[in-house]
Amino acid sequence: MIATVIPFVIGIFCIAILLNLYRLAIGPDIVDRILALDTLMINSIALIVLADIQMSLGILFEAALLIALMGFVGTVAMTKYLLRGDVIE
Amino acid sequence: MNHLMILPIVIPLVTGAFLLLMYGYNIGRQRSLSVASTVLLVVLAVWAVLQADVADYTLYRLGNWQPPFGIVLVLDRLSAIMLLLTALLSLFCVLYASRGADRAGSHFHALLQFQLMGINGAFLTGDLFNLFVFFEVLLIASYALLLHGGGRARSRAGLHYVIINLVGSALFLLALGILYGLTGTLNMADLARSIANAPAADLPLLKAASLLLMVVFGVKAALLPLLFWLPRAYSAASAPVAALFAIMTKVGFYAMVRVFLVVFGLDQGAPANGTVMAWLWPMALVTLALGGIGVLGAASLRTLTAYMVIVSMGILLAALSLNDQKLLAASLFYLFHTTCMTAVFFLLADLIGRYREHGYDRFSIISPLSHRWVLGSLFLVAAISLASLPPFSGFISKAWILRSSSHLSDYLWLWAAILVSGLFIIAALSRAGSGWFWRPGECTIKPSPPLDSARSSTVAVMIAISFSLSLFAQPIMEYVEAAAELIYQPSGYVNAVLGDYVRHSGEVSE
Amino acid sequence: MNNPDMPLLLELIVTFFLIAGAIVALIGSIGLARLKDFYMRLHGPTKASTLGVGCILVASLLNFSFLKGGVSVQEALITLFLFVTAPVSAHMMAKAALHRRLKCSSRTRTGPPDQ
Amino acid sequence: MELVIAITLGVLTSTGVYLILRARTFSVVLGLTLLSHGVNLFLFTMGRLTTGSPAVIGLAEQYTDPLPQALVLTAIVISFSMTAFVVVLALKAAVELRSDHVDGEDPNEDRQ
Amino acid sequence: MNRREFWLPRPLFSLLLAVLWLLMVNSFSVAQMLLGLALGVFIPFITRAFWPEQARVHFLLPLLRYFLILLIDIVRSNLIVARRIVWYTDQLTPGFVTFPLELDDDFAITILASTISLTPGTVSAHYDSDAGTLLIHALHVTDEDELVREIKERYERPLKEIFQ
Amino acid sequence: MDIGLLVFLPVLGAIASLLTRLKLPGPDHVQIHALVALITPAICLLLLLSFLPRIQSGEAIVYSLSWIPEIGLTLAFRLDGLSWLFATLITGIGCLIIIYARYYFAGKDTAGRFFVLIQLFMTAMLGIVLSENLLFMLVFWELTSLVSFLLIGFTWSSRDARRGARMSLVITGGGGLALLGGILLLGQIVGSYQISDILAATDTITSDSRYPLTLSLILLGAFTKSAQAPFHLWLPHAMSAPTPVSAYLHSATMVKAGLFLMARLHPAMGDTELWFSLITVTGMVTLMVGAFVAMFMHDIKGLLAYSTISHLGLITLLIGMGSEMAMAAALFHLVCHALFKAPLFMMAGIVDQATGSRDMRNINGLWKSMPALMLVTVIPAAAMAGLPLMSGYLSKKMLFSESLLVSAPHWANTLIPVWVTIAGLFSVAYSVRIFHNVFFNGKPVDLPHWPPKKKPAGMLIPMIILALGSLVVGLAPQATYDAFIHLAVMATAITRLPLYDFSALADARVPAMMSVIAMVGGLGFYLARNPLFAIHRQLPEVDAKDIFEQIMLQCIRFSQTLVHRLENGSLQRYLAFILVAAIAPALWMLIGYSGWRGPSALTEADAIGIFGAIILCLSALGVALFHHQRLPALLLLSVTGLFVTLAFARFSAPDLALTQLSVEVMAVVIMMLALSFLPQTSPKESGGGRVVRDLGLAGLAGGGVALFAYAVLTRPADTISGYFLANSVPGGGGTNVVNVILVDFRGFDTLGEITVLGIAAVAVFAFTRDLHLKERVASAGTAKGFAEPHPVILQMISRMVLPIALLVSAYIFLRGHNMPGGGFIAGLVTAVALTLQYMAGGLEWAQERMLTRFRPLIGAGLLIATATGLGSWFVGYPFLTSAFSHMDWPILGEFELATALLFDLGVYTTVVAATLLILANLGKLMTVAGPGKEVG
Ligand code: NA
Ligand code: NA
Repeated sequence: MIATVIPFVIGIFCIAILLNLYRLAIGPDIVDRILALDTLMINSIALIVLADIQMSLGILFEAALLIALMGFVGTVAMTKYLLRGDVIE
Repeated sequence: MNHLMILPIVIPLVTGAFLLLMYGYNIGRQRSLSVASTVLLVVLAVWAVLQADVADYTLYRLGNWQPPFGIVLVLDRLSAIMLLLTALLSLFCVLYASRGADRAGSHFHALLQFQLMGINGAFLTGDLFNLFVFFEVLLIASYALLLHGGGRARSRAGLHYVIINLVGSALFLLALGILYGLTGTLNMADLARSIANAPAADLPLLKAASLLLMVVFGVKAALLPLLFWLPRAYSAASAPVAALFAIMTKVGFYAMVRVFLVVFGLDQGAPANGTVMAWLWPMALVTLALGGIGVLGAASLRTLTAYMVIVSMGILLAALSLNDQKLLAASLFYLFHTTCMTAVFFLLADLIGRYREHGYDRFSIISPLSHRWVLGSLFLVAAISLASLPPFSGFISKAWILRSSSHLSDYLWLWAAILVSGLFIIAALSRAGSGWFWRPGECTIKPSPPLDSARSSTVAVMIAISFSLSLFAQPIMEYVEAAAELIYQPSGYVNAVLGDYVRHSGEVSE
Repeated sequence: MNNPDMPLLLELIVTFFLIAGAIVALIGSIGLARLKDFYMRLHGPTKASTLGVGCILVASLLNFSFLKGGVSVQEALITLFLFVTAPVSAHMMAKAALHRRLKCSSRTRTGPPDQ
Repeated sequence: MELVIAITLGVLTSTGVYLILRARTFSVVLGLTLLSHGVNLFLFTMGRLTTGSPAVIGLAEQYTDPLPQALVLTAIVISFSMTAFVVVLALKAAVELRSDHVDGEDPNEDRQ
Repeated sequence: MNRREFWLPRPLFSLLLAVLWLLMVNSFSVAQMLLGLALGVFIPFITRAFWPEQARVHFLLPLLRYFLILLIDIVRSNLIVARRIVWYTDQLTPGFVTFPLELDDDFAITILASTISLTPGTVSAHYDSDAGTLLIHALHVTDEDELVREIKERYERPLKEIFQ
Repeated sequence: MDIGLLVFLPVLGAIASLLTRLKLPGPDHVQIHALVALITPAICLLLLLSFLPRIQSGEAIVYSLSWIPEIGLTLAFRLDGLSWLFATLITGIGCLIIIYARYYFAGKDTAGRFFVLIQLFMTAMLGIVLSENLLFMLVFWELTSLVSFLLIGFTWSSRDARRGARMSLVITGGGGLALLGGILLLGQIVGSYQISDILAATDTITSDSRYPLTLSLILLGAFTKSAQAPFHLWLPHAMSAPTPVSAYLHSATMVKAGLFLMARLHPAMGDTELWFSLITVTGMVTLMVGAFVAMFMHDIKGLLAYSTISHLGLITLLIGMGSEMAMAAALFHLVCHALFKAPLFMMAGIVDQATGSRDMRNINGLWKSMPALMLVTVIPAAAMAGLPLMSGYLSKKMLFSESLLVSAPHWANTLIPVWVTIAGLFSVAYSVRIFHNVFFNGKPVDLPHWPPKKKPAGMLIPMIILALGSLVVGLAPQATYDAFIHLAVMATAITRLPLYDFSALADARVPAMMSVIAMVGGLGFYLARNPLFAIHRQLPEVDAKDIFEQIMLQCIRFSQTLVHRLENGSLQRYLAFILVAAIAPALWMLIGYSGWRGPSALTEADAIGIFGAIILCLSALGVALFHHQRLPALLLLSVTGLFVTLAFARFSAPDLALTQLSVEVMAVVIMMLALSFLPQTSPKESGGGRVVRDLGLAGLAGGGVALFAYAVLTRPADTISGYFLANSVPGGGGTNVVNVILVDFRGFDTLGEITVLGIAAVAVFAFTRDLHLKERVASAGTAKGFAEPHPVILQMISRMVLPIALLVSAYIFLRGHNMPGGGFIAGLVTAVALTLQYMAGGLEWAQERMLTRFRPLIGAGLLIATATGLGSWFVGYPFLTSAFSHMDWPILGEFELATALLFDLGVYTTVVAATLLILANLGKLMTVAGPGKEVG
């Protein structure tokens, strides 16, 4: 049952990611783009976990965890950049 | 297994790392450490030369893994001479830099040690990807050294140098990828074997990889049209760094010899290096020509020397591309000479520059000069050697190159290029010398600063080495001939490295 | 990967979480794409995507906890992490938006203090 | 699949090459990053592509070629170092030359 | 600070880390337990400088209850938001609401802000530490005071009880 | 050996002179200097005389000592008739010059330098004439060029001297290079550079296909040295040297080297059509040009210089004719010329010093004030004119008679006699002029010193000796010839020949008439000089130095423009070059290659794969498209990075996924840091053509990569990796093969890799240390109050994240050997977590709370990794040999200890430190820390 469901789930997430890319492309403001990227990161976590389930390996959590961490740090960096014109000060 | 063999790489690494660990050391301690390490390297290099004379190939299996699986270091005569050359050169550079140039920025000595690690590694490794890694080590170190001392000129030249070399590295990886994808191995010997037995359908792809490698090494070895970063970079670098860089172009040359003559040269019947040699020949000739022209038009001694580097690389690459054992031997001897002398001139330019009231090493500017006699004599002798006039090693090596090329079909081009560029060099140097040391009314600076005996004697000793090269040419020539002979027996290399290992297909466990 | 001896109930739960997660996340992204102004778009991802991915992670947790035996805690960790960080990301982005004086949609009742 | 991968690699390389030929350091940095992406993927691809068979002994019944992965890992690290370096250098150059053009203000200025 | 606070700034947190470790490595051998405990002690020790002030958590249970409520609200709010996003995009009347804080502990405020961001159609956009207010953006607001009251009731009070 | 002594004695002499100069500097020791300088030449002369008997017995003394057999270079000397004659001239006249110089330099402190150089020069010349090995000879050949460079530039303060010196060096040095080529070819043909072998191989040489090239190259060398037209330009400027130098250069040395070489090689290479035409024509031209220009020279030394040129041409012409008699005449005249040219120069020097001028239009009627000088000058002047009873007379006559004997080719046999007669006529004219014009011809015109200074009588001694010499030759030609010259001629002749019969010459009538014509014509010419000068003055004044300088400057300008056109400092162009160089050859070779599609079957594309590929391509294209807006481009770039990560994850490379991911974020953060000091947009500045070109290059590059990827992917894999999979657990003690490769099989790569990272960080530290940035991008139109530096909420969360992240990285680190992870990734996670603290709390804040010295940490990391490698020595294994053991201790349970873990610790440390060092130094650029203050 899971096996049959997963491709659809993955497909849905792909659509979600395309929507994110759409927002990333049109903006209009840079903050929108950052938001889009952040969302995209989160969605790709799902993607990677799903791939893991599909391949039934169970070795991609770390990747997912890192995406979460890195996505957060990246977003913070960019917003700080917008707020202060500098990331580390 | 002789552990001395890893030391030329480990010693500078440890020294550099230690210098970082002791980042608080005063400059004096840094210098003594750095000098100590380079002296050690010289000793090791001498050992290497002797060892390579005893045994054609000395192997060192890192991690005790049997080649081609682990990385293996291979010491043969060629790598031994390169080690020696590097060690000597670096020793002089360190000594010269220790007179104050190393204070111009941070961590000069650490960076220089890392650079040496990279260079030595590149000379010793028998693994193509490992060669890539060491290239990166020596490059990143050279970036830092090039920027040592700061200034706008260095930033600009450095930016170009770095970006161009990054592209070069990308190309290197591409070539590596192709080679691995088609042969499934990285060990040079194993590669040679696989390439020699490659199916006909794959051969063009492999040759394409070799052409990519030509560009990769050509960027380092100053091959036209890949060399335009060089003049500015070399003339922007601080003197000791530029002097050390004299060896960098030779690393590219060495890599070409190793890869094209051994890795791609195993199949003696129809070696895969035919294509690359065919392309290398005209490019090298044009390089040589451009170098000569550049020498004539140079505006400062450092630029002139930079173009001298190009000239020498043109000669070396042209000689290589003619793909002849005797010629290779001759060019190895020439390599030794030209590296020393170009280094000397980078140092000399600085030395003279500091005693000119203004204009540093610019030709166009007339300026009072103190210590005219000492500097003038140094310049004269060095110029004689650089212009490869007798009785210095330049004359011998050039004569040898011409002589050993004269039995080849299209030697006349090489001869014309070498001789004409030689004339240009004479013209340029005579202009420079007479302009600097013979200008009228050059009352020396009052009060004239005392001559820095350490700097000048460093230069003098290097010149003396060039002279002794010609005095004791015979044994050296015999050595390089033996080296060239080994290079032209790739099968010996392969057997020495791989022993009785034979790869049977489908080893990938399914 | 099709594990025969996985109890139907568990399989159902996993499947449910998968689908639910997918839908929620999709809605979040739709919001991101459709809503009028930045401040409104901000709502979509911060909640929906987080929850959606959370569901997927729970599904994976259940799945692997069964397959591997023992608790596969990494997913829990990720989920926790997401729920801790998502608000902060949103907070920071909102600050940036305010800082850059982004326009609110015409239907906004009360704009930010200095607009 | 091979074709898809090949095309992707081609696109990555092309965009990278196009960008390193731009006149501003930042674009060049972007280009170098894209190029290294392309090259790393290329090197990775040279081990042939398999799904669901990571080279972890005992995890799957068949294993992909681990060597290119190791190589790519090294390559990634190196290109990261290089990128970091070149970014800062570009910054330094832009500040000192008062222009972020790859050639600085006046490319042909004679200097000491 | 006394020796305990120096060597073991957060015993609870240390324990949490140790447990987390065991779960991660997914093995409960003694070696791993020791290792987990070691890390649990070591990490807070080296990072204590980053987290100097003691969080004054008094009741652990209320905190857990709070998080349970939060979880439910998140699910609920998502459904609401989802409906709005998908169907009533153009009837939405968003708005900014300034929320006067009664909390003073930064940690508590952080939790509150996060809560607000995770729950129905609200995002905490800016925390003005001088004025002690949170600027909240609501996706769909009809009555600001109602919203403020609800948040105070539902989240701020329990937090006050926990961090006081 | 004693021949070798001949060559190297003067070197010792030079050293001696140098020492004396250092010991006794200043003008007042010229006498001692001269004495010291005189010693070795005198000894050499005596040595030579002692050799005479053996030479006369027809013996060729050869002494050879191996130097560099590899290139056929031996220290070999040869003393036969020819070399004896030249050596004697060199040393003999050398002695006289030194005596002359003793007076000439009286009161000048440059004397010491002169004596050093002149002896070096003597060495060089002796080396040339005494070398048995042609390569060895070349050494001295170039040495003469160098020393003459120094001698001509002796009075370096004068511009003329400098230019003259440069010119002579470039011309003669260039000739030397050509000669090198010729000699090497000759050596190739013969198989040896020993003159004996070469002389024995005439037929091999002349029949070889390379003969023409060889001959031309060698002659190029000879002509440049012997100032044959058109290379004669440098010689007149040798006169800017002090007179003793000019005297020596013109009479006995330098210029004679070329003639010597021709004479020396004549038996081996002569006697061919080519030889004849090349040399005779050159000789004729030079003869005429020299003679003609000489007539119109007003400067005494100038006149003498051009006369030298013409005499050299004459000798060359004779050598070109190549018959035994012609050689005899050539050498005979060579001796004569040496004997009369030297004293004439000495005269010029005396006049110069006495009157302060060398212009014959001003110098007139010196006979009153300098009668002795006049008397001494009579003989050489007459000899140069070729008046009867004078040596010159005979040699001229010999020339005339030889010119009549020229049979083939047809053009020569009438032209040459006429030609030489006219030349003779000119030479008579200028000889008469130099004598009459200086010593008579009315009153002097405003000379600097008048009446002329008294010059010491000693200056006349060498002149007298030489004059007597040429008198003797003139009166007893047969004897002189038999005694000295015949042996030389024998050495240059192809066949043995009888003694030259001067009595026969005396009877020859046609030559006599020719010389009469020459004399009468010459006299007439001289009498009619003023109108001729008038005409000549109309002709434009040309200074060879200027011409030469112009040529040089043209070359330099050309080269500069060319270089600037190529190396124009445009990175874009350089990169384009490189790409073309990378693409073009492969393209050229692979045109029409059909083997792209390999044998193995294609796998069908799955949805996710295609989807990922599309997004990857889109984002990459987006970066290229939006690169003008930098921040958006950066966002798109991180999307690309993310999907590369996903690709790794998808295709069974979890380690790569983890690494790529962490690296990506760090890279983006760093770029963003940099971006905050750079313009936010790139101007659109590439022209359409440029864009098209770049698109073309990009397309080709991409296409190439795609094709190669496709080609490889469609071929079966056959790699060495099976070994790694097989030995990872038993040999490396880890199940994660990739990690085992990284820390064990190829740990050396990893060592290098972290070194690179470390160096990069240190480099960043080094060159940002003194960098301080004033202006940051001004974000316009922003609201106040929302942008506090360190938002509380961010800080609180980051603090919570830090310990968790550290735990995670510890976990990733420890599992690395067996599961995806490892030191590098763990390091990056730690670094990222700490970076978060930087961002949340600020650089200062974070610096206060953590270990702030990163450089030593980098060093430590590298040392740990290296030490791990070295550890294996102590158990006798090579560098980086790993050891591990699975332990199962009673209570603790099962766990593993591996040295690889220690190595990985080194990696971890280096990575954390390096990354933070870079970030911290980028971060400090704007902080109050400011420049100079070291961070990390
Ligand atoms: Na060089
Ligand atoms: Na006169």
